[in-house]
Amino acid sequence: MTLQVLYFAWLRERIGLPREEIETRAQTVAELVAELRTREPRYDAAFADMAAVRVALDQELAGMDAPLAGVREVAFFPPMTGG
Amino acid sequence: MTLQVLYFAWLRERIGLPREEIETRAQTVAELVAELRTREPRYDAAFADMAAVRVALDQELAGMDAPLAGVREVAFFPPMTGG
Amino acid sequence: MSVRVQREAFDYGRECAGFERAAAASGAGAVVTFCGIVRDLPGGGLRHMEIEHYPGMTERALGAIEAEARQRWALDAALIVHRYGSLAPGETIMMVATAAPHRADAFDAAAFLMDYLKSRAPFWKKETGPEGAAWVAARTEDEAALERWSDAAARRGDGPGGA
Amino acid sequence: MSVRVQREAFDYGRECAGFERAAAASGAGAVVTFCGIVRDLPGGGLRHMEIEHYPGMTERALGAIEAEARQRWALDAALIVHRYGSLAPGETIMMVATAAPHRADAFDAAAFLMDYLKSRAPFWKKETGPEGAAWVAARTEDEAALERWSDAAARRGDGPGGA
Repeated sequence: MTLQVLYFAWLRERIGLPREEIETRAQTVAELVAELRTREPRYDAAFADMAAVRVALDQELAGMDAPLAGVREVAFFPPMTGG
Repeated sequence: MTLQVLYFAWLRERIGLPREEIETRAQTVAELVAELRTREPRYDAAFADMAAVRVALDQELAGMDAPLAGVREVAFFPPMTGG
Repeated sequence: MSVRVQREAFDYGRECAGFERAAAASGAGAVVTFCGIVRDLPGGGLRHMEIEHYPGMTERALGAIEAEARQRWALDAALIVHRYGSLAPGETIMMVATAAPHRADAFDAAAFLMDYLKSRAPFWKKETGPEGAAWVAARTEDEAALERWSDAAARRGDGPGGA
Repeated sequence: MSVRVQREAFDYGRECAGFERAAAASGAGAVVTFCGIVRDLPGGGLRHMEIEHYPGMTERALGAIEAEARQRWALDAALIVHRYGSLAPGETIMMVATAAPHRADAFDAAAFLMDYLKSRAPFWKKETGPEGAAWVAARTEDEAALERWSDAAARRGDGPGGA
């Protein structure tokens, strides 16, 4: 499965890029995060505190245990601060 | 005691004038109202339903049992509808 | 902090612009404005609305309501403008504006100003339509709206929010 | 009903004016507007605030929040404008506006839009000051503010008020 993975705010800064294409067999967001953390220290650092990370699947907010089947775009970001 | 007595909205219309000077010995608003009602039918009609009448003494909202000592201006009007 | 009672029409957009610029200059982070507009009668045909007021008491009452709002909330600025005289359907009757560091204070203070102004400021409205003229009756909801500021006010003021 | 996400500055006063005129034409009796302004740092010296967003999701999220507000309250109109990019202290970040027959709906809907927009629309703020740049942390108050719309919302919506 090929995913477009996006990073925003300090997640983007820590990982060092705004988006990338990722080939994965992860079944859930949590599995994808675990896989990313094994890649390089910058990913491990970015996802060290998951209480401070939010995720959207195809531009809808989701939980960390949400399944990735059929998803094309995954975005990770800190809690939002609009307004 | 000489009072300036003001009427607003439908009280003004029923009584037929916006203000008048009244010489009275009434001790309270309620006594003043009772006195006015004995004057003429238009006063009696205007004050027939006291649940629909509000009073201000020297431009501050007051109760019907408020004393008139020291008061110069008494205003009668229906519930307010600002905004 | 400002209260105006006037016969003349005013420009709501221009008032909002001026209020926001002054609020920004004083360090506010949140501005709330409200305006009331003359609505047509349910069946249509409103010719005009006449707003009577009590000169002298009106300014005192609005000033006291505004002072109370400033005491309850941390406001950078507040404004009340209210018209009297004859207004056509669609005309702006009045407005309030509040500015505060955070949004909860600005929202609560504006709602408070409106609730008090509705039932405690000496204005009376008379509508003239196809069936003649009639005084607008006070709404029991408006009187009830005041109650939420009695003891719940402190809780809400300290409650959630922030601009 | 309108949502705009833009880099360019907008004129709050002019938006208020246009919104109110359209609301009056559609028979609204009450208009509430809110705007957020870039505040300086507590110690001063804010150089600029950078607002990052998630193009595509931002519009969807704001559209969904506005649709939810329209479902909960009897609104004649609603508007959300939100900027992104670099803003100076005192600049207007965003605004919401609501119009309804009565004031309680306009006030509640505007507060609801703000509460949801704060914590559910994908914007992130970064402040650059004398000590460098730092991401603005989410406020626990803002998350808590959402709760009041869960079951209390129905009560408040049917509660006191009326323009």
